[in-house]
Amino acid sequence: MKIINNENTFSILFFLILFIIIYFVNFFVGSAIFERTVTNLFIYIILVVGLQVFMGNSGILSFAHIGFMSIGAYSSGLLSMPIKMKGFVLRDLYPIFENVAFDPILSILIGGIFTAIIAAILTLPLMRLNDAAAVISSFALLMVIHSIVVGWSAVTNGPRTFFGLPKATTLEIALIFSFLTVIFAFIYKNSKFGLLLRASRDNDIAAESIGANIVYLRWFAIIASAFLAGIAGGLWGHFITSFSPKSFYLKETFLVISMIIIGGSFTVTGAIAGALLVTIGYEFLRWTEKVIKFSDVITFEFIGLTEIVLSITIIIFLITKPKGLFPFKEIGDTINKIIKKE
Amino acid sequence: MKKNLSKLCIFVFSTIVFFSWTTLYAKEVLIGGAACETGMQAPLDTPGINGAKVAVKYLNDEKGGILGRPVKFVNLDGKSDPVTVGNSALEVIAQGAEFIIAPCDFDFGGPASMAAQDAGIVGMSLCASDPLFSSWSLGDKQFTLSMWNTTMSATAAEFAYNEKGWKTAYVVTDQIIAYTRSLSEYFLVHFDAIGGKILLEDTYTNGDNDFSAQLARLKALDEEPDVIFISSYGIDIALITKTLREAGITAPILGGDSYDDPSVWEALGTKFGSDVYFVTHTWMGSAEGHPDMPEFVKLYTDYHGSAPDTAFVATGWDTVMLFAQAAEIAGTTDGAAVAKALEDNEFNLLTGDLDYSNAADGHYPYKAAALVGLTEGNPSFLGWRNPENPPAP
Amino acid sequence: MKLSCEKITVDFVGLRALDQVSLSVKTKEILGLIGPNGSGKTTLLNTIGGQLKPTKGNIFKDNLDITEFTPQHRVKNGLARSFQIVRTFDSLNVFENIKSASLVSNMNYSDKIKFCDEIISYLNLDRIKHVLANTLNYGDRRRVEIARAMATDPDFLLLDEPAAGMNDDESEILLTMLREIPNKFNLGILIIDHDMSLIMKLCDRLHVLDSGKTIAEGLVDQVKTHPDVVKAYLGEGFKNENA
Amino acid sequence: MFLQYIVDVLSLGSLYALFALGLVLVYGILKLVNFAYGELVLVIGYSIFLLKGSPFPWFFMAGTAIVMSIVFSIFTDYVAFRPVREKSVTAVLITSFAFATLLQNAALLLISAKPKNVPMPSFLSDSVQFLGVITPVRNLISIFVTFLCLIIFYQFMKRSTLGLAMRAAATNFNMTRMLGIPANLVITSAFAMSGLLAGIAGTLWMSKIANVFPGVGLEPLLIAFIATVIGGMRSVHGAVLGGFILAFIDMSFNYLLPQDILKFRDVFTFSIVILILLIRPQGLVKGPATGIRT
Amino acid sequence: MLLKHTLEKDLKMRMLEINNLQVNYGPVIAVKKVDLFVNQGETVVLLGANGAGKSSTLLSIAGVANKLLGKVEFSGKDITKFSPEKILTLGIATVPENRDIFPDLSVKENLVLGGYINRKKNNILQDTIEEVYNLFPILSERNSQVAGTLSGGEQQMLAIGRALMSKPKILLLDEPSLGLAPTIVEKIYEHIEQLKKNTNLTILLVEQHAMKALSIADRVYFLRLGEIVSSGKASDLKEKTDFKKIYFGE
Repeated sequence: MKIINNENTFSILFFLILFIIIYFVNFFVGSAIFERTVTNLFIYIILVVGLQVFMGNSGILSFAHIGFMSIGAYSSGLLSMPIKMKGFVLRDLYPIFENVAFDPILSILIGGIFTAIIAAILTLPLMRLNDAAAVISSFALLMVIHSIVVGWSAVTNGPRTFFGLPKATTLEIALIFSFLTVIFAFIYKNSKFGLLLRASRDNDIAAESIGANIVYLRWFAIIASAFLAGIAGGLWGHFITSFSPKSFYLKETFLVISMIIIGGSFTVTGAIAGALLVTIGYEFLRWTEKVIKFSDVITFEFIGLTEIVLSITIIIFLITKPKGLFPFKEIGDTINKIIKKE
Repeated sequence: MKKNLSKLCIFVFSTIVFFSWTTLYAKEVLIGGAACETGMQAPLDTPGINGAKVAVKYLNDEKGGILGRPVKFVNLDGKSDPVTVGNSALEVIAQGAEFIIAPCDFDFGGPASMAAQDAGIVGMSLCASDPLFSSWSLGDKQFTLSMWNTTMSATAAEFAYNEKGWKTAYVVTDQIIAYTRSLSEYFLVHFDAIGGKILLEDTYTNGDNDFSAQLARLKALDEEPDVIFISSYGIDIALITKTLREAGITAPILGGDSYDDPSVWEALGTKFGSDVYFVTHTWMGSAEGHPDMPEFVKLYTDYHGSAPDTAFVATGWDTVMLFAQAAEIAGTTDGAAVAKALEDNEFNLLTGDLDYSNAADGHYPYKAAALVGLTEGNPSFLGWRNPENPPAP
Repeated sequence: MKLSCEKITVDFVGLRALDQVSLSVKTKEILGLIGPNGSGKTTLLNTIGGQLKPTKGNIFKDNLDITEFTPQHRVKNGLARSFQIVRTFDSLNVFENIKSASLVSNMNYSDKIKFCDEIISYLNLDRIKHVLANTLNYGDRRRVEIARAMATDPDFLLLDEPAAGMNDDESEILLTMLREIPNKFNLGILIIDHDMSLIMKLCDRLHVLDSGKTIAEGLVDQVKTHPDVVKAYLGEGFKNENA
Repeated sequence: MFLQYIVDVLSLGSLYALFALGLVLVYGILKLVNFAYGELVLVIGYSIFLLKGSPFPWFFMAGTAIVMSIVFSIFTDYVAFRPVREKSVTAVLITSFAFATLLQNAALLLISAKPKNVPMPSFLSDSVQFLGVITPVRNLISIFVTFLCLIIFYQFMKRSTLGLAMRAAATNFNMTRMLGIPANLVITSAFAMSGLLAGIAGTLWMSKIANVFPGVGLEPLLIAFIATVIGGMRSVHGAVLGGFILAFIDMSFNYLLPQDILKFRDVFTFSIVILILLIRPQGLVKGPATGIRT
Repeated sequence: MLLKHTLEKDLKMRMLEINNLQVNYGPVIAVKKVDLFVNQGETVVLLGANGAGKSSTLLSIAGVANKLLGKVEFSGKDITKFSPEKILTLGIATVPENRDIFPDLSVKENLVLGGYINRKKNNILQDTIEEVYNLFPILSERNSQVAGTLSGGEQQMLAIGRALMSKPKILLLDEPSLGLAPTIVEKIYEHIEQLKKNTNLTILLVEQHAMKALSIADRVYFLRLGEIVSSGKASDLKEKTDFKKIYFGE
C-alpha cells in the first residue's frame, strides 16, 4: 500500500526541518534551562501526537492518556533504576526486580510495550462506548490507574517521590523519538486503519456499513496511542528522574487536552502546534514570573496564573474555533497546494 | 528587510553578551531557593523562607555579607511538586546560585539537592528529617538542617513511655511522604525497644479527608491505647484528631514537627487542641529555646511586621547562617570546601547545636530535639531532649 | 444472485413495525420499495443492512442465511447501502470517502484505487475529488454516498431515498446514472424514494408497504392502479374514478 | 456495632445523595456533564472562610455561602455551557473542566494554596451517645437536613409548575419550549437548584473536613459522579439511591477490608463505574425516556 | 385563482402569513419556497407525500426550525426570529408529528404544563382542563395515569388537549393520523371536527391522508419537494385534482 503520499512527505519533511531548526537554535542559545524546555517540549510532542493517534482519529476524548504515561514512567524506571537506589526507594520491592538494572533506553522501550499491553487488556471493552459514556469511562480509567500507582507501594513507592532513575533522556534522544512518533502518526492516519477510523469518527453507522469494525479500529489506535504515551512517560521519567503520582493527574491531563484542543485534534500538525504553542505560552508566563521575582519590585505571588490563562484560552478556543488552529488540513497539504500553484 | 535582519542579529547578540556578562561578573553571593510557597509543603517551607530573608538582611546590614560580598536570596516556588522543585533549582543555579536551599522534606527537597549536587554546590534542606536526606542518597555536598527522624521519634517514644508512663500506643502512618513513614517506623522500633506495646498500626493517606475506616478498626480493639501517635502532615492532623475526639476517644496525641504549624492549632481550636504533644526544632516563645531567640524574634518582627509563630522560621535563619559560617571558615563559596567546613565543625544555632558526620556516614546531624505541648490550641515549651539511644537509620 | 427476505417481523416497544414481509431482488434488477410515512420502509432496509435485528424471519443472500451477520460482515458478503439522512464522512475528502469503502473489498490495492476512480468518474465526482465532504452541496453528498456504497464492490445496493432533497434536474441526472448501474456494475438495487415519478421511471418492480405489511407488489403499472396502494396514500374515501 | 454502621452509612450517604442529586439535575435537562460541579464546594468553603471575621452569626455566613454557590452555579452555565452547548458533548466537558481549573487557580492566586480553616459552630462536633452508638451531632444533622431537602425537593418537582417544567424539559426540551415554557428559565432554575443542593451538601461537607483549599472540589465531584453513574445519570431517584449505595460500599469496605487492600478502594469504586457504563449504561434506575438535546 | 385569494383576503381577517419560506437542515433544503396564509376561523390543510416539507413548514412557524429564511407573520407581526416560547404566548400552539407528550408525567400534569402561560390564573387553568376533559372524556378517566402508558390514540388526544390548554388562537396539527389504526383516525377526526364546531378555532393541519383531511378543511395547499404546487378551496380540489398524479407522478 502506498502510504507515504505527497501530503505525508511534505508534512514529515516540514517537521523534520522544524525540529532541526529548534535543535540548532538550542545549540546556539546554549542555556541549560532552554535545553530543558526544548527536551520537555519534544517529550510532550510524543505525548500529544500519541493522544492524537487515538483521540484525533476516533474523535473520542480520552482522559486516560496521562495514566498510560505514568505506567510507562514507573515501569521503565523500575527496570532501569540502579540496584543501590532500589534499596533506598523501594524497600518492599519484589525479589524478581531487586537485581534488575537494564539500560535506560531499553527500559523505556519495554515500558512502552508494557503500557501498550496494559492498555490492550483494559480498554477493549470500553471501545464500544460513545460520547459522554466514553469520556466518563476514560476518566474512571485514569482514576483507576492513579489509585493503583498510589496504592501499590511495593513497586511505585506509593504517593511518595519515586526517585533515583538514571538521567538518560537527552535532547537528541527526545528529538529522535519525537520525530519517529510524528512519522508514525502521519503514516497511521493515512493507512487503512487510520482512514476507516476517521470515517467512523465522522459517522459510525455509515462506517459500519462499509465494513469498518469500529471497536477493533479504536482498540488498535488506543494501543498505539498508549504505547507512545508509555514511551513519553519513560523518556520523561528518565529526564526528570524523580516524580510522584501527582505528576500524572488532572493538572497534567488538562495541559495535554489544552494542547490538543488549541492545535486541533483532527490533524497531527494541530497536535504539534498545540504542544508548541502551549509550551511557549507556559514558558513565557513562567519567565514573567521569574523576572518579577528577581526584580524585587513586586512581591505579589503569581501562582496559578498560567493555569488561569490556559483555561481562559481553552474556553475562548472552544467557542470561537472549536476544531483548533489546524482543523482539517495538515501543513503538508498547504505546502503541496502552494507548490502546485507555482 | 535585510537591514532589519542585521538589526535583529545585533540585538540578539548584544542581549546574549549582556546576559552572559551579568552571570559571569555578578558580585553578589546568590543563595537560590526552590522551597515551596504553595501546596501542601507550603506551611513548612514558607516560614523557612521568611526566616532566611531575615538572615540575609542581617548578613548584609551587620556582617557585610558573606566573604565581603553582598548576599542575595531568590526563591523560586517549588509548588510542592518534585518536578517543579527540580526545575526551580536548575533555574536559580543557571542564574548563578552558589548555595541551594531545598524544601523541608525529602520527597519535595530531594530534586533540589540533586540539582545542587550535579552543579557541584552545597544544598541544604530547611528541615527534611527523613534519613533519606543524606549524603548517601543525594551526594557528598548535601545536608539537612534538621535532626533526623531517628532522633525525633526516639524523643517522642521516650517522652511517652519514660516521662508520662504511657505503656500502650496506637500508631497512624500517613503514606504521603517518606517523612511520615519513617517517623512512624522509628517510633514503633524505639517504643517497642524501651518496653512499650503497640496495640495497632494503621495507615492513612493525606487528603483522604475520611478517617472512618481507621476509626472502625480502632474501636474494635479490646482496650483503648494510652497514647496515639499520628504521623501525618498539614491540616489532616487536625482532621484526624477531630474525628477521634468526636468518636469519644480521649487518649493523648503525639507527633512530629509537622504539628508545629499555627494553621493546625487553629483548626484544632480550643475544643480539640489539648492533650497534644509534638517534637520540633526549637522554641520561639522565649529565651528558653535559645539565648539569642529574643533578638531573632525582634529582627524578624522588624522585617515582617509580626512575630514568628512556628519553629520553622528558625530553620530558615539557621540554614542561611550555617552557610555563611561555613563559607567564612572555608574562605570560599566553593561547594567542596564549604561541605568540608560543615563536616568538620560544630555550629551553635537557634535550633540547637549541630554536628555533622562525614559524607561516608551520611552527614548524620547530631542534634537535640525540642518538646512542645498544646493546651486549648496554645503551645507551650516542655524543654530540650536528647534521646539516649536512638535507632539506627 | 439473489437477495431475499423471508417473513421479516420487527417489533418495537408496543409497535409492530414490520409484519411478515417477504421480498427478493435479483442481480441487474431494480426493486422499488414504497409506502406512506411510517409504513416501515426504512426499518426494512435497516434490517437488511444489519443496523436492526428482526424479531422473526430470515434474510438470505442466495442460500446463505445472513440474518445474524453484523453490518461489517454483510458488507463483506456483498451488501452495501446509503442512508436516508446523509452520512458522508465530513472531514474526509471525496476521494477518501470512497477509498475508505473500497478497503474491505478483495481487490489488490492498485485495483481498488482504479475502481474508485472509475466510480468517481461514473458519478461525475472528478471535479470535487479532493474537496472535503462537509463543504459539498446536498446533491453532491448524496452522490458521494452512492459512490461510497458502490466502492465496496457490492452485489446488492440498498439506497434509502437517494434523491431526497435534490431538485428536479439533479434527480433527473441521478436517475439516468442509477438506471445503468445494475448492468454496468453487475448488481441489484433495492431503492426507497418518496419521489414517485423517479421511482416509477427507475424501477423494474415495486413492493408496497403500509403499516408494516405488504399490500402490493409487482410491475410498476400494476401497482400504480392497485386500489390498496391508492388508499394507503390518499386515505379512505378516495374515488377511483378520479384517476 | 451494627447500629453504628447504619448511622455511619446514613450520614455519609445523605451527603453523597445531595451531591449526586445536584449533578443529575443539570445532566437530566441538558444531557451534559458539569465538571465544574465540585468547585461549588470550593465556593462554599472560601465564602465561609472569607466571612470569618464578620460579626454575623454562623448561620448567616452559611446562608450567604449557599447563595454564592447558587450564583456560581448559574455563572457556570453562562461561562462554560451556554456558549458551546450546541457544539458537542465533549466541548462542554472540556469547557467545564477548564472553568473548574480556572476557579481553583483563582483561589490559588487570590487567596492561598494553604488549607484555610473554615469556622464551624462547635456544637456540630459534640458527640452524642445513644444505643451504643457514638456519633457527632453533625452526622445526625446531615441525615436530618438531607431528608428534609429530599422531601422539599420531591414536593417541588411534583407540585410546582416550575418543577413539572423541569421534569418535562428533562424528557423533551424542544417540546417544553413549544408549550411556552422559557428555555432559559428552566436551565437557569436547574443550575440554581444544582447550586442550592451542592451548597447545602457543601456546607455539611465543610463541617466534616473543616478546611478549604483549592483542590477541595475534586472529592465531592468524584462522589457525585460515581453515585450518579451507579444510580442512573438520568434519574433523580437514581442519583439519591446511588449516593446511598456508594456510601454503603465505601463504609462496608472501611469496616471489612484489611488496610492493605483498602488503599485500593478507589480502584474498586471506579471499576464499578466502568462496569456499569458497560453493562447497564443507564444505571440502576433508568429515568425518563431520552429526549432531544439542544 | 389569484384573484380569488385576494378577494378572500379582503373578506376575512388574515391570521397567519408565510412568505418565501426556506428551511435548511445543514446542507439539506427541506423547504424551498413556501407562501401560504391562514385566515381567522379557517381550517387549512397542507398536503403532500412525506419528504415534501410539510412538517418543516409547521415547525418553522412554531419557531423550532433552526435555519430559516423568509418571513412568518402572525396577526401582522413578524415572528420569524421569535423563540418557540414567545410564539406560543402569541397564541400559536403546536401538536408535533410524534406527539411528544411527556411520558413520565401524568395526564393531568401534561395538561397543566400545556397551560403554563396561564399558570398564575388558577380559575382559567381549571376551566380549561374541564373543557379539554369535556372534549376528550377519556382523558378525564385517565387523569392521574402516567401518560406513557396511554394508547396511541389517547396520546394523540392528550397532545391536542395539551396544546389547547394555552387557549391558542391557532392550532398547528402535524399528522394526527400517523401510526394510528383507521378506526382511531376516524375518532380523532371526529374530535377535531367537534373542536372546530365548538370553538371556531383556526387550524393549520398537515396530513398525508388526503381524503380525511379534505373532509374537514376549508382550503388546501399541496407541497412537493419543498414547494407549493397547487392550492385552493378544499371542496373544489377534492373533486378536480388528480391526486394520483401528485402522489405517484406520471
